[in-house]
Amino acid sequence: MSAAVLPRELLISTIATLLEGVGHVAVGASSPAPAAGAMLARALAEEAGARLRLSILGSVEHNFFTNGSAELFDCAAQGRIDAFFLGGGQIDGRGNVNLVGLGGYPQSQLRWPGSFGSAYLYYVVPRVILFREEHSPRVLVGEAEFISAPGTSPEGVHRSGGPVALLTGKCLFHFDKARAGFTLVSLHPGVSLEEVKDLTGFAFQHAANVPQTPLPEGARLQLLRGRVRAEVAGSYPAFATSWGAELKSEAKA
Amino acid sequence: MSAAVLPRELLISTIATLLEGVGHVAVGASSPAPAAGAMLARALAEEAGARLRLSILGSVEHNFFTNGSAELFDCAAQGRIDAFFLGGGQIDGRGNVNLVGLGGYPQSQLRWPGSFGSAYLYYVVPRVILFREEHSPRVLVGEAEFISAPGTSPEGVHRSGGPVALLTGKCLFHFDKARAGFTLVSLHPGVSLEEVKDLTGFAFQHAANVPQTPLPEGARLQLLRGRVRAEVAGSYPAFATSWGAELKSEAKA
Amino acid sequence: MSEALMRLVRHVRPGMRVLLPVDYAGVAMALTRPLIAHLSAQGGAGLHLICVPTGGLQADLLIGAGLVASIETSAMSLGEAGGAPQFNQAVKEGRIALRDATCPAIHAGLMAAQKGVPFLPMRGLIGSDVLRHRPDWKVIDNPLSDTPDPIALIPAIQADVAIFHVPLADRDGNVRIGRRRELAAMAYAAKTTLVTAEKITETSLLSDEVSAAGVLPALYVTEVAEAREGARPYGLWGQYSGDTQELIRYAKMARSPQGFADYLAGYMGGAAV
Amino acid sequence: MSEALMRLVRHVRPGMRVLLPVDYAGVAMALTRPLIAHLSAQGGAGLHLICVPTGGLQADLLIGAGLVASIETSAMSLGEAGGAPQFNQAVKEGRIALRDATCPAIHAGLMAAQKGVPFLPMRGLIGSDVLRHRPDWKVIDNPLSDTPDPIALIPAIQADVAIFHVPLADRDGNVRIGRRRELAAMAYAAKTTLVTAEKITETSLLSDEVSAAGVLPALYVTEVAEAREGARPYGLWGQYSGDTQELIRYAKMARSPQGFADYLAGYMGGAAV
Repeated sequence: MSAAVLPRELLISTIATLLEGVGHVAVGASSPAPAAGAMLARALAEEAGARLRLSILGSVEHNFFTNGSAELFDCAAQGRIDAFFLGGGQIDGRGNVNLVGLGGYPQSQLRWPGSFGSAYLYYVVPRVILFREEHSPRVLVGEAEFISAPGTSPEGVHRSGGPVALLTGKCLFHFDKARAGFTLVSLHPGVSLEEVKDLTGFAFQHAANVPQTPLPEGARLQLLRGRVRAEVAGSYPAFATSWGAELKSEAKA
Repeated sequence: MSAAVLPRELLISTIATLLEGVGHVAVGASSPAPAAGAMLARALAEEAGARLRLSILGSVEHNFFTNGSAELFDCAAQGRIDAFFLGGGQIDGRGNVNLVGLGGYPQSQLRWPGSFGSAYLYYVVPRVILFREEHSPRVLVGEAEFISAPGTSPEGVHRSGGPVALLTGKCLFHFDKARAGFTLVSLHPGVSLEEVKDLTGFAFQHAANVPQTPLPEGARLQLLRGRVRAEVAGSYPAFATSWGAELKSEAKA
Repeated sequence: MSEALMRLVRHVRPGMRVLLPVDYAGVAMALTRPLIAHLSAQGGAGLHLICVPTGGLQADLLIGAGLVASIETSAMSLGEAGGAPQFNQAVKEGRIALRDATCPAIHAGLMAAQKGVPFLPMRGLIGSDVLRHRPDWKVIDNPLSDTPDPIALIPAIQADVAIFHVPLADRDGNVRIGRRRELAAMAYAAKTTLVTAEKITETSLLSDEVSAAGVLPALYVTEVAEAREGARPYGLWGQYSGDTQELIRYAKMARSPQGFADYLAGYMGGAAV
Repeated sequence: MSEALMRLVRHVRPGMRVLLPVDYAGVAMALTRPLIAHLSAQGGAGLHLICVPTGGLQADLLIGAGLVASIETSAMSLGEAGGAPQFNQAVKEGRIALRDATCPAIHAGLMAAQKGVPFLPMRGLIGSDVLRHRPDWKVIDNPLSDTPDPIALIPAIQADVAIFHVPLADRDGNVRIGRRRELAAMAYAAKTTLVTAEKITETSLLSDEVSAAGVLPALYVTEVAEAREGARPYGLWGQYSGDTQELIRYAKMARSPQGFADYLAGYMGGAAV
């Protein structure tokens, strides 16, 4: 009997759902789950006779760009990137992300790597998916201390893209641009609404009954554990290895 | 006994003199005499232990650019091009050049190819050498009908380059930026001051006694007829062939 | 005319803004006849040509065939064969709208489109009649300068379609552009990119790092068709030289309306459909 | 330290604006030790680093060695080994001037320098604290728009020196950069460009059109020196992978002043002079 769905598999499957209809998705170098989610979306698209292009930044083999590191941004500028992922040291209730640090600026007492391309891509990629496995009040805050990139922009400021969803290890939110706020749309198995409210530092909307995040099953789950796991091993060998090990120990259980 | 100096050899040699000290010169695709002049300057530089780079635009073999046709202009923008040549349907007394046409605009009754890169390069290349074999009142006019590029710019307009000389089949002028006008500096053999005045549609300054344009001789002439003629044959075979034919018939005379 | 070439030109519709490359960069001459046939059938194509950065035979044929409403170019020339006769005549008679440019301005306009910005600044130009006759180019005071510093702004050139020829493409649609990076600039700035290739190879052009450097990725290429000798009578870098005699022959004939009509008839009647 | 490498680093003087590439583009790690030796001898180097567009080990070593006055970067990271400890500490203590950027802004600044213009416009940024803390970046109203349209202007990044590593160079000074066009962008924008190469070949890299596409011409390269394994512990595209364990080892040690001093002593004491 095959193993129950693993937490990472739920996340990867949810990411693939969030990427439905996308033509070209870009994934950062340190993002195994988004990459796997994009690979699942690509496999599903191919079954449907469509095509999804995946750029894994910083990779030599899985990077078809030929014009240096500026090309991703030019590509986005030309409207050729449909989806992108962003993490964030802090994500606040208005969708603002902080990738720089805490405790003052410029002398951040806790300094993170930096904004990378977020202060641009967050504005121009139509479907930015915020992704953080850690769901805690220190990540999901009421107000980000430093705004690498704001969740929305005022009327009159040219902006063709922005956040559409926030996926964590506990749940999935959608982002409402008009309201500049999040709506909880599903809870992962075993997670309660109260738990999410406790662990989330910002207010959010939700329906009276919040459904469970759908689990991958049947053919989708097979695709995930088969083709996708093999593909992701190329770029993220450690991730693929630990995934395989978890499956083995789950199957025994 | 070797042939007397040919008219084209005088021009080529004079061009080489105008290029003394230059590190990188760009030559347009249809410019055999400037190319040969640059090749002579390069050969002389090598003898002196220096180096002169030559870009022949539109050439595949004699073009070391690798970033497409924008690169020449970027190169000039970065101050990496020291000298460039410009012809012109009309050149007027203020150094303005017309590469577009005559008899109205936009419906030019006589339409020439167009301004090419002149409306930019004329401003940023420090040493632009105007070169026209034809010395006539229809080329050298009082006032250009259309200004592809002006000879000078007002104070306050960013400009790091411009014309320094005008070489024709009859004589050599220098361009005085401060005065926005030409000074006749030498007459080619057999050409009189009166002839130049008759054939030039603009006023120019000159010394009481205008010297003769120096003829190439000795080692310089040998270099010209040997190495340079062989080198120019690669890019301008017809030019090199007719040069060789002229030398033969001159030697017999 | 091959069905593959017709499939490409069907992407081109009347009124479109079309980018064409300079003669030494790889001109898709093999598409000229299908393009003329396809657009003539639609009547009054009214194309807006943008030459990157200068034009030649292909643009002149389109102008002569009555398919061009406007042209933006730094120059129109047939090289050793002289000026472009149909362009010259159309300009003289005011039959096409003319946007004279200068080479780096066209590169700047394409770069602005590549970067998704409304304009790029550019030096030079001030005091030139080229600038004077371009109401779309603005001069502003450099906002970053303490002292007055006028500088021109070139608007982004957003094109509908880019059309060019390359030595090699692969089955995925990656195309070899080598050092001709202006072809990439054209593709970045166009919604649709149509490419003819001397040859289509089974091996991916991205499979080795040396080869991949001169490749425009399939992401930017809408459709590719094979067209051997596809740039003729122009040459193709690294492949074959141009046919100056043919350009001279064209230049002579195209000097008159009847001569051009005869040339075009011969040109259109060429290969069997 | 080899005399060839010392010859290169002598071009770098205190107070210079230095461009360094991102870790996967080809970092001249082999020049780090000679650079530290050369500049430390001059006392208080006060370099202004600009990371294209992010920095890592090389910049962190220079910061830890006390040679950096300011840094402009979109991020500082050691990849899987985490943050850059000396950078983090220097920022926390206010020991270096910090210019946080975002990747396309650095590309825009280099492009402005490449094009010889004072600025390039850029979308995004408005409402970001990155912009708020950059008094040198201006927001203007788009002069080409009929309706109010704010847009940021990024000033040209004019650098004194660019330093990077490539797989191959030839005797003329042409260097292979392959698809890493940001290295060309760095060279175009710098007065001096210093390159280390795995290997120097006798054959001209411009001798065939396929090879030439990925070449930065010698015109832009001031000096080249051979340095086998010259990017280590980083990898080099198409050549070898990076050594994550070494980066983790550095990250651990460099967390404390003593640990960093020990690492640097080991690093500087490495090969014989």
